[in-house]
Amino acid sequence: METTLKRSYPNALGYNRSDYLGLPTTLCKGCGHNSIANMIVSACYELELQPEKIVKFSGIGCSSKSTAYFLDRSFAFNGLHGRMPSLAEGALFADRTLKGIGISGDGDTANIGLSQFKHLVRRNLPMVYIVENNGVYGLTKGQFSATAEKGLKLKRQGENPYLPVDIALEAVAANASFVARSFAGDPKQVKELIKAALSHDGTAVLDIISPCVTFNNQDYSLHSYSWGKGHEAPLHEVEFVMPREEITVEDFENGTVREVTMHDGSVIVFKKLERQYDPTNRTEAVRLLEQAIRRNWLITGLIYVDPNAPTIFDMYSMSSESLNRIPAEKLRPDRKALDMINLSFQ
Amino acid sequence: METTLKRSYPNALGYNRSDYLGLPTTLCKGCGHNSIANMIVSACYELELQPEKIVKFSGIGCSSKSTAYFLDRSFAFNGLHGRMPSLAEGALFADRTLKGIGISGDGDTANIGLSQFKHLVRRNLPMVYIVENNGVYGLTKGQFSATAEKGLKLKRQGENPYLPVDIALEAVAANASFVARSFAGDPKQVKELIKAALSHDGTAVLDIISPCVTFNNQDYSLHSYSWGKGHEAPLHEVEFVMPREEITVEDFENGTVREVTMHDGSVIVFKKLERQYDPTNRTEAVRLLEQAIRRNWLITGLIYVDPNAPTIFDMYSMSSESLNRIPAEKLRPDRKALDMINLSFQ
Amino acid sequence: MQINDFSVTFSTINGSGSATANNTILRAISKMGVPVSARNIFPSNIQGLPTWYNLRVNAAGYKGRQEHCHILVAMNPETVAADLEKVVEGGLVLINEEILLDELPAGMKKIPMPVKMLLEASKTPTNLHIYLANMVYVGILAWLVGIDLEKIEAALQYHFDHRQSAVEPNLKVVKIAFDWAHQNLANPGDYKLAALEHAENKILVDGNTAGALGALFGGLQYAAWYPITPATGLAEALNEYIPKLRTDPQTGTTNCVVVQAEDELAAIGMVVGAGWAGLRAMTSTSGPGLCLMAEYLGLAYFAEVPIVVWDVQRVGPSTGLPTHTSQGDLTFTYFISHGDKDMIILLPGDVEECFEFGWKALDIAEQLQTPVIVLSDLELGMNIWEADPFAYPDHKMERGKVLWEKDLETLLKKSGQWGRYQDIDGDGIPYRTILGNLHEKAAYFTRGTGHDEFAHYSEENRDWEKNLQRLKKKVESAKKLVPPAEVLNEEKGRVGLIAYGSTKMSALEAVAMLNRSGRQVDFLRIKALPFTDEVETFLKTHDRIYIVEANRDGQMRQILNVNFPDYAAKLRSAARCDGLSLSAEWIVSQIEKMEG
Amino acid sequence: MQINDFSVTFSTINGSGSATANNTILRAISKMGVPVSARNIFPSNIQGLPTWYNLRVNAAGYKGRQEHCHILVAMNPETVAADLEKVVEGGLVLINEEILLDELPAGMKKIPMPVKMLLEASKTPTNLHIYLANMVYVGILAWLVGIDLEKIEAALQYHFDHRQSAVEPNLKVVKIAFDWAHQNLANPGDYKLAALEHAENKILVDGNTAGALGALFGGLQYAAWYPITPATGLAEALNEYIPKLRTDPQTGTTNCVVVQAEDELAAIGMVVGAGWAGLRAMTSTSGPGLCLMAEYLGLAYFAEVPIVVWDVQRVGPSTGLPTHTSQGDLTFTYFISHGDKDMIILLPGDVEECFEFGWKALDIAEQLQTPVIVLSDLELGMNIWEADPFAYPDHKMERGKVLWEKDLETLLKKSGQWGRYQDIDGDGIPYRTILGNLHEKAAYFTRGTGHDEFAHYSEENRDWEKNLQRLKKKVESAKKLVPPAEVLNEEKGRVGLIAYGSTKMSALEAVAMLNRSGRQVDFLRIKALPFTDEVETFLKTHDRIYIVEANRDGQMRQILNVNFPDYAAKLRSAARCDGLSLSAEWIVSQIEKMEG
Ligand SMILES: Cc1ncc(C[n+]2csc(CCOP(=O)(O)OP(=O)(O)O)c2C)c(N)n1
Ligand SMILES: Cc1ncc(C[n+]2csc(CCOP(=O)(O)OP(=O)(O)O)c2C)c(N)n1
Ligand code: SF4
Ligand code: SF4
Ligand SMILES: [Mg+2]
Ligand SMILES: [Mg+2]
Repeated sequence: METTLKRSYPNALGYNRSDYLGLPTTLCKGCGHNSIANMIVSACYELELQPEKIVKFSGIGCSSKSTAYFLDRSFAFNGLHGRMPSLAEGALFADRTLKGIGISGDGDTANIGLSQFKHLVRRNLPMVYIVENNGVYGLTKGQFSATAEKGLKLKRQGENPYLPVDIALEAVAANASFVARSFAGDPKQVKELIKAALSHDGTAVLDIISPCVTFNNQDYSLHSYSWGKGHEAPLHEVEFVMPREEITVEDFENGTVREVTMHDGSVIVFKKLERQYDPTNRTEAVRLLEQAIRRNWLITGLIYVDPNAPTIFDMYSMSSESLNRIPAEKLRPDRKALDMINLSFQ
Repeated sequence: METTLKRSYPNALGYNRSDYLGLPTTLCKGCGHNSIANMIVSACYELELQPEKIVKFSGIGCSSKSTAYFLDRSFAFNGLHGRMPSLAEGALFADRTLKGIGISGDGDTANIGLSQFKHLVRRNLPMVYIVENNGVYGLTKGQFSATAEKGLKLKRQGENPYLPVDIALEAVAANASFVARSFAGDPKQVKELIKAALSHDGTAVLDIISPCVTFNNQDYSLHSYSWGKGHEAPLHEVEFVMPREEITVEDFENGTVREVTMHDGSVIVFKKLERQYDPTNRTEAVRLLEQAIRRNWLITGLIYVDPNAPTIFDMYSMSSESLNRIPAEKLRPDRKALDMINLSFQ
Repeated sequence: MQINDFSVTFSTINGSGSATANNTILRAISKMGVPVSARNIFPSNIQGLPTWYNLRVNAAGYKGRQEHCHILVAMNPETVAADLEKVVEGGLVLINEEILLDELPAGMKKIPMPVKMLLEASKTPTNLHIYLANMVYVGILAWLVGIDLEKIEAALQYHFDHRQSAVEPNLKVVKIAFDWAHQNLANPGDYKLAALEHAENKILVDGNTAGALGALFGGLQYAAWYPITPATGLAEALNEYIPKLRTDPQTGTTNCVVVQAEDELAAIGMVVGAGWAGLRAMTSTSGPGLCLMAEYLGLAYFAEVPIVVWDVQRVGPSTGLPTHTSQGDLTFTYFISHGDKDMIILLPGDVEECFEFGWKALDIAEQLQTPVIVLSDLELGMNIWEADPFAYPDHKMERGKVLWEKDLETLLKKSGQWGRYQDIDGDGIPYRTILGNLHEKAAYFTRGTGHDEFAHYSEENRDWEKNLQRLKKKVESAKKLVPPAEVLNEEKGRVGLIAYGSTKMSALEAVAMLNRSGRQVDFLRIKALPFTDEVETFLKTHDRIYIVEANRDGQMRQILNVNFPDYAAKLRSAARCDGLSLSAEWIVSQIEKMEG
Repeated sequence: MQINDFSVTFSTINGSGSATANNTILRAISKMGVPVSARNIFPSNIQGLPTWYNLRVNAAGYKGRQEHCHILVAMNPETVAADLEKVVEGGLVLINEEILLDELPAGMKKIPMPVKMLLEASKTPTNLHIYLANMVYVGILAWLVGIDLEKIEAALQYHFDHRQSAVEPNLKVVKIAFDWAHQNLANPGDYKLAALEHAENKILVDGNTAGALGALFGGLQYAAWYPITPATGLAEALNEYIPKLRTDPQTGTTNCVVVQAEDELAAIGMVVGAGWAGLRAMTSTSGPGLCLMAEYLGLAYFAEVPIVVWDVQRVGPSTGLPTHTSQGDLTFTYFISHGDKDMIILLPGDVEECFEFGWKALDIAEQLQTPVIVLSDLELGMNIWEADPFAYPDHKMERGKVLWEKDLETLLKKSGQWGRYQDIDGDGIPYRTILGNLHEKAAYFTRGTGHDEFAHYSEENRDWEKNLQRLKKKVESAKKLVPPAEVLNEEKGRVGLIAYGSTKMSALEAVAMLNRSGRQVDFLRIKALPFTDEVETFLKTHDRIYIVEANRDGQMRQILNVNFPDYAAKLRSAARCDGLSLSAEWIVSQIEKMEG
């Protein structure tokens, strides 16, 4: 794909790609998380978002650190281990015109944060939730996370005795409205899925296999680069098309094409590969994930989407003003209101 | 079924049913939890278990209180809200000859306790885990729990805006080895499933709809007696047969019969109803649950079972002695061992 | 004869609807202008267990719990024997005549109530009798002590929101019982009410509702909570009043959001997120929930996020007695979360202050950019108290040092730079921007790890120390913002008594009793931590100081010891925790014992 | 010339394998019989950021951190400028010659190291050069200060477990560098080692491993944990040693289980379950994890469940500086969980005590039936210390008041009854049965809610109060069980200095320095809370007492104030928290300032 190259000049909003950069990474060289951070930069640049209109959230872990390594011009809150979802659930009410991007790790999401993750998804808070999934605790130096496969061997830890938690299946079970899986070794797909996720009006869960080169990159490990490369089974080729762009079917010479129109008018275009897969069918999604588990497939692509599921914001009749800009006068009821209240207690 | 009546004399171990009773309940009259407590009494009596060989665990809630209302001769630990699983994960290592019964509520399990619940299931700790599911917080007087259906209306709470958590689906997604659903209004089925659960070598999850007559028993509510009675869709008739009992197929005059042999040699006999359902097929189980959600069925019966899944105990090579009876001499290594250690640091 | 000075205990069973009867009596007496107070003693259970309601009439306005009652209304056969032990000599016992009772202790007078007969006589629908039964004692008590039937009617109208279908049968039973008593009993006349003129119309309200209203008048914008007794009422009151107070009647849109979280870990996380994003944010909980908030409170302190946490205390440790009151969370709250930190704590002493601190807490949190914890308790929070009408906030909303686009531009023009954690004003409080601020210099990175003045990640030892020392300065700034301690009398060299929170009620009475008995005692009420200057002055000027509180370990005394080592040796503890609020009698007895 | 008294700072980049080189030097010096200590200063990061290793040689055995070093080994160009600021006048700077450096500060001597050239000369495989680079400074330093090459070889053999394929290339580089230095440099001879005879063979071990071993020799049966720096090593050491120490060589079965929990809420829950079920149980964590344990700790206290919690402290509040040391969790731990409660806290001061308290904590917990928290810190836990060989427990395992079937039968025969919470012996400690006990009277119901002596549910005020007062008695019983404070000199009327935990190291040196300078200072080291009698005596007998600790707020002083109001006015705080352990110099400067 040439898109990245083609656009290396200011985007429609006048921002250069460099306006989306973060600080230099302090993660290990070759860490999957770095390549995801790069793709977030590219996706935001290509989507022509204003950096100040994005808010970043994260928990604790190498993955969660990486919010510092993209979008330096965006607000960010690096919260507590496993408890980023609740932060976002509070903060994003303050200004609904902002887009939230949350970065978590597999330990952060599937161990200590499982409950907050699932309840976030259930509430369908509009934000992108990326799990940088390496099957291991990177920052604390190589313990098993709940997504580690049974039988994985790690230095100092021995052999993992448990079946893994499947983050995508967990998301679907919790009534997620957007669930995708990708692989840091496939940056183009990662980028297109991030773009789609950013345009989704609801919680968009991206489970991205992101190898930890320091603690879990053995060839046989299900979270390594080489295993991922050998076993990736893309459901489709994905291309994200912005509302005002034209869909150029030329990009997809061969194969049939399917489109899903998102809430904001953008379109996700799927070029079908061998498999016939409909990402708007939840029963299908559940079955596919169940199969993938049994057969050790690294299914990637958009697994499930419902562009019109009600969000948590739909449950409140809030004014369209940014809540955090409402002036004090409007927030404090007047004296008469208090008189009435006092009267009602007499 | 006459079984209960037939056996109202001392069981093979010489215990009367009254030996399995607890204190008089202080729950509301008509509360579903009371009827489940009664069925636990019956199941243990009929299974001829020694009361001292059972350990009870619970969290906090009306449901969790009910561990006091059965098996007064068993040890019990009423722990913290949502965190009974971890208690059991510690305690049951102490003596593997004991059987654990955990009682939880839907708030206890699906809200504050979701993470502990799922990780318990994933570890497959041998114990019975009963969720007395009423869609509401009883003890704190009627707030929505995460299993409350979307649109449910409760006094002081308004209308529930979220899709419910499906405890059985969550259990299956977490690789549970035994998942059943039942309805407190169907005591016979509850009892047979409890017996099956008690014989399972692994975590046996029982999601029992148990109406809260005080706060959530409106006819339209999915957790009420009348809705349950109108919508129960049993997968099969279940009968539990102890290892040394003979299977009398007469009990099942009509219809075909299927059997699953449990780890301890006992047999669960299913009399098929209309539906053809195989509870040993996980893909089927996932599909069924997904369907039941879409179609508002109160599916009851044994949804999934794998009698031979490895348990957490299989992961440790522990001696067969009760761990908590090992004498001090065996626990403290000798002086020579320390000398060696000291040497190794020089 | 005791006029306007006696107490009544109603002994009933929970789930039997006695709350309606009890509240009716409370409101009717209040409407007579006679100062009255009451507390509910109830089990952690939904239905079928013993419950008590202790009502006190006191012309002088004292509201503390009393160890004994003058009148017992006995409706629960299970507890009547024990209940009788609490009745004073010469007391009256109104008893459902179906309760079999051997004999009353000497000196008590028994007044049997033919509940069943009167209900039947009332010709009210039988299916309602279970609820109406309690109206029998309302009627008989009204006759006995002289409660205006008119006021009772008014109270019922209030209670049932003028639904006559409900008011009528209730009132009917009251009247029938009243008439029956009038005709069949001789009124001993020992305890009597006499209507008074109140200066103002008193209101009746519980502390949880008061706190919620205070927050709503304080411009609260975001609350997240998880149900827990005795704090639940606070969040439920928010839900109740948002449509009335914070919703635009034209558009139907609201500017205050309440989220029921999946647990307290999430509730506090949500609130920290909201507070960080510039919303006035709070949560409410009780001890067990507070435990789960420890880690996020540390982050809020360190990341300087304004939030308010209400802890409505119940008896701990652990699940404890969830429906009984205590002041046992003070030291935990003061030292909550690992590492060095300082928590600002407000200690409301009555429902008026629940309202007042409800809005002030939000101001203080935003001014200091730090968590503020309001320690209420079950006593205050779940009981309905007579109070002066809530006073409209006497001060404009203080939003603290917030920089929007223009402010930031101005600052940058002036100073050339802005650092999120720079102490520009020397008060330890930095300036903050808020998300949504589109100025290209506005964004900063918030974290729980070390950082420099410009919010950049730093593990430099000097950066860490400097930052933590600056944070410590906020304690001094806080002293100027929190409600000052209240001093009642102060004369050098006398004995001092210190109380706080709901214990104020009995402490005030104890001081009066001690003074009457010839021991001159001065009184100081602490309303907040950090301690304001009055506290040190009080400690300095008194020889012996008793700290009165409803916990086992004397937790306020412990914190005073920490802060005032020079006076620590003068402090004495009168502390107790058994699930009941302290009585003035007990306080006096403790002080007399220690004073010798 | 300074013999056996100097310090070296190694400035490197993490992930570059410098730990091998540094530990080799430490071990080699130790093997020469010269007292040596070292601390690692490292970032919260996996690869590529600056790391320091401060090594100190001191014939007198002092191990405290020093503010300056005599020799700098500079391998990191990023930090060299700042590193130089810490070198004493006349210090030596070993610097990778590839690092460009303008000029050294006056008085320092530069020794450039041709790292690349020497590696090439070594003919070792190029792909290993990145790791072997550090061996260059090992060789040159060995030449400079006189480390036996033989001891270096022995240290490398130890480090690589006698894998010659690893030992050889490393040793080769060391030797080449040594020889090169010998041939090409003039040895300034300022700082020198001279081999000594140690009385005994010292061991080298980190506090986390020591704690784990102590627990294993204490009969630990169940541990649950969640990874967190700096506590991770403790659980990982359990995993490492269980096969060696607690596994039956015949059957291969083990009697100690370690579970990695999903988080700290679960870890503590598991441990409470295990402790309740009669297993010796513990967990290990650091500040953030401790926050999540608050609620279960309250339950364990109230339900009287013996458990041990290791908190290996790092800098808080919040995520803080996860790889830097502090003593900041003391007050939080002391007051942890809502309501009134008492936590038993052990404060090991060196690795020997990590081992000792490792087994003692389990005894004390079971004897008292209550949680015991061991407060270690990163300084102790993650650094490798020279120590005396671990002493075998001098006391049999104490399992406390446990009733198995026969015991219960005997008790029942004697007393006719047994109540789980009866205070039979008057020490506040009841008798407990354990699940699996098949006696039909053995079972009882454990809960966090109120109960009577027979473990029956109770909301009775008297039951609650009585029970909590009995629990308070355990504090007195605890004083007889916890390790007593250690007193070094005690003379009436002098100045006292109090320290605890790892701060002991510098405090001892500070006391010596003060005494040398003519100020007579006595020393007390606190090893546990509640305070043992020595503490009160010490406070009583001294006029002014300085409490030295590595936190901002002077937390031990705060707790002393709470417990000893009569002496509170005599206490002074010398407290500091910047992520580094305190140096003796700093302590002395503080005391001199305050003494005037
Ligand atoms: C409450 C709490 N417990 C433990 C930790 C320590 N900790 C930091 S990161 C981490 C695991 C990170 O693993 P993961 O989320 O998979 O991220 P990765 O480093 O692999 O990207 C842990 C356990 C913490 N910060 N807070
Ligand atoms: C940490 C904590 N938060 C809140 C509570 C208060 N609480 C007690 S029971 C309960 C909900 C119980 O609901 P559920 O589990 O559904 O049980 P039910 O009463 O409906 O049977 C809550 C929130 C508590 N005990 N602990
Ligand atoms: S340790 Fe692993 S997860 Fe962490 S930065 Fe390095 S490669 Fe990435
Ligand atoms: S409140 Fe509901 S759940 Fe609780 S005891 Fe009553 S009926 Fe049962
Ligand atoms: Mg990971
Ligand atoms: Mg429920």
